[in-house]
Amino acid sequence: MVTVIKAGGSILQKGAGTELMKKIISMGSGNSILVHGGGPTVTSLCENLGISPKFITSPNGIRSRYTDYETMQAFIMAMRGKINTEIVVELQKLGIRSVGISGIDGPTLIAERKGKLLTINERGRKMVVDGGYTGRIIRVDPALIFAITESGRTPVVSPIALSTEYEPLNVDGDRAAAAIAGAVQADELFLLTNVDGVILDGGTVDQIRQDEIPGFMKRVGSGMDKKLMAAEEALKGGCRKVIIANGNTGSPEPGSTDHEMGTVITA
Amino acid sequence: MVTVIKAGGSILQKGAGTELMKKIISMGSGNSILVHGGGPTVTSLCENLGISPKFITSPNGIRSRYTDYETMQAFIMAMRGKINTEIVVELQKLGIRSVGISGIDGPTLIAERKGKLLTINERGRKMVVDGGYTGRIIRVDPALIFAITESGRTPVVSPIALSTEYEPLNVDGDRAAAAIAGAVQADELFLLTNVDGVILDGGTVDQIRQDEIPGFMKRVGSGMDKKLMAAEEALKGGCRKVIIANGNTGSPEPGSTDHEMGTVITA
Amino acid sequence: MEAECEMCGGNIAVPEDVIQGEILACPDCGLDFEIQSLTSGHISLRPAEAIKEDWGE
Amino acid sequence: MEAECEMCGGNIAVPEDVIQGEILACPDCGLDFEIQSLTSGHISLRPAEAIKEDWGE
Ligand SMILES: [Zn+2]
Ligand SMILES: [Zn+2]
Repeated sequence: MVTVIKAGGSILQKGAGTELMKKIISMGSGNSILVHGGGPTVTSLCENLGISPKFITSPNGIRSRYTDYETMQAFIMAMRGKINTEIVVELQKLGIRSVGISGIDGPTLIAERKGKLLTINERGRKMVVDGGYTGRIIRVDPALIFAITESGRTPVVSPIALSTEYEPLNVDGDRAAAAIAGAVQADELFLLTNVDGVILDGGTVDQIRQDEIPGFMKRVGSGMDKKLMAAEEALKGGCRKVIIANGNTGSPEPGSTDHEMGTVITA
Repeated sequence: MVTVIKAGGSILQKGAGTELMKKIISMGSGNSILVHGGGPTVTSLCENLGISPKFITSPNGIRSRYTDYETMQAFIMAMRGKINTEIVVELQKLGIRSVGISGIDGPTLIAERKGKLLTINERGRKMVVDGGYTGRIIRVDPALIFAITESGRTPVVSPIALSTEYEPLNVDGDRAAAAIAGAVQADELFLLTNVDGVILDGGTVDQIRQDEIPGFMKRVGSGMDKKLMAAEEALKGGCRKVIIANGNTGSPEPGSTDHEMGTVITA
Repeated sequence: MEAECEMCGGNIAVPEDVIQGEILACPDCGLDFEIQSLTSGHISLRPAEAIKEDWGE
Repeated sequence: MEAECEMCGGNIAVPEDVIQGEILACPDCGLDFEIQSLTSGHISLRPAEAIKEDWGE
């Protein structure tokens, strides 16, 4: 039974950390892999360093954070230095032997730097900009993760990949967890979020089949569509089940057949 | 043949990095363990974050850096986030599969928080202060290091330990390398520095026997006495040979029987 | 300023304050061009078709 | 201000601007005391022997 869990960077602050930790404990060391996100630590470190956040706007008006070189340096320090270490310390405190890695270590996650991005500049005109230090995972080598789990320890993975040009790249945490879940042929992938699962017409969807994902993607908001995309990638890669659930409220039991909370997605 | 190498945090900047990397390559992945120091990155990150360095003065006038909680947070980000990642990326670029860890991971290095320290305050009066986030290694568990080397990868270790109370502690890099060299029963430990070895009366000492270390410690300056203390700890722990050499000028060949440069210390 | 579309020969209007990286469309054939370089009044354009619109990752 | 040495009963002179953590030695028996707390004129001392002088690590 191998379980991959993706949780936000604030899991330790919210008390949800404890629920998550309990789940990991219940699985025993060496059977779970935790992938964490960033959260407010990255933003506040950037602020403290005087790095102002950069944003770019897509032609259809979507504004998103832009990772330039300076931001990437701060991102590594916050993500790999601070957040990852705090989670590992917290797990050790609970008796769960754990090891912090990023996708650079091993190397485990190989990514392709994004090409140019089409944006709208301040003058309202279309413009291409360099993709920045953000990447798309193209390959996972699970050898290091297996070496760690086989030694009875839990890998805690920061979503940073090594580019084909040997640069550190910021990668999406959900997609990184999905790629890992596929590569290790995980029994289940938990994508923990702050809502109770896939919400449609005010209710939580209990079950989704892989072939229904494209249909759902059009009907859910941005954020959840990314999780569905990750779910699809994990299933295609060989993960057997994906559960999108609320990380703040506890309850989805790893390994249980009946998931009372959250949305279960299977092939 | 297992070799432990301790190098300063600036190894990548000085070009000596390349010499060091060549040595690691020549040993093949999985046969060497690199322990790195901090260097100017820690200081400059603290400055950028507006954390002013704290110093304390011992009753006999020695001034040293004091690691309070705030400084420790910056230390982790700089050491574990930035420096460690940069070294791992550099090694991967050269085809050496490597994995960044700190002593917290595993856990590998267990330390005891230093007790109170006796200092002289601004008014010239003796005073005790809390030991801060600095520790003394009391135990090494080499299991994670072995898991990494057995997978054919080179561990790159940040000198941060887990305290018995589950706090991250700053530990001395030379002493950390020595403790690891003992725990893995290394064939040799290289302590790279910016001088050609143990210097006495203007010349480099070629050979020192373990029982001569206490005598030398009184005759060398501060800095080198710490390296000799580390050498003694490594030999006592079971490491077979310690070489103190200049990391900036190349040459000591790992595994060679005749060390033309540096000071060789054996039992 | 104006530039000539390499596809259809149409006239592409170039704003005075254009900067490198901006995209201009040919009013005749609709092809997008990226401002590749700007040196003392000389504008170099290249077709911008290959640029992916990649968001949400 | 003065304090009494718990070892020999000697008088230990206490500077007006003393702060918590400072070490005062008894002039008679030489024992070191640490200022453990300072509350409105009341000074609490404890023997400071156990404090290691630990440097260079
Ligand atoms: Zn045209
Ligand atoms: Zn007395």
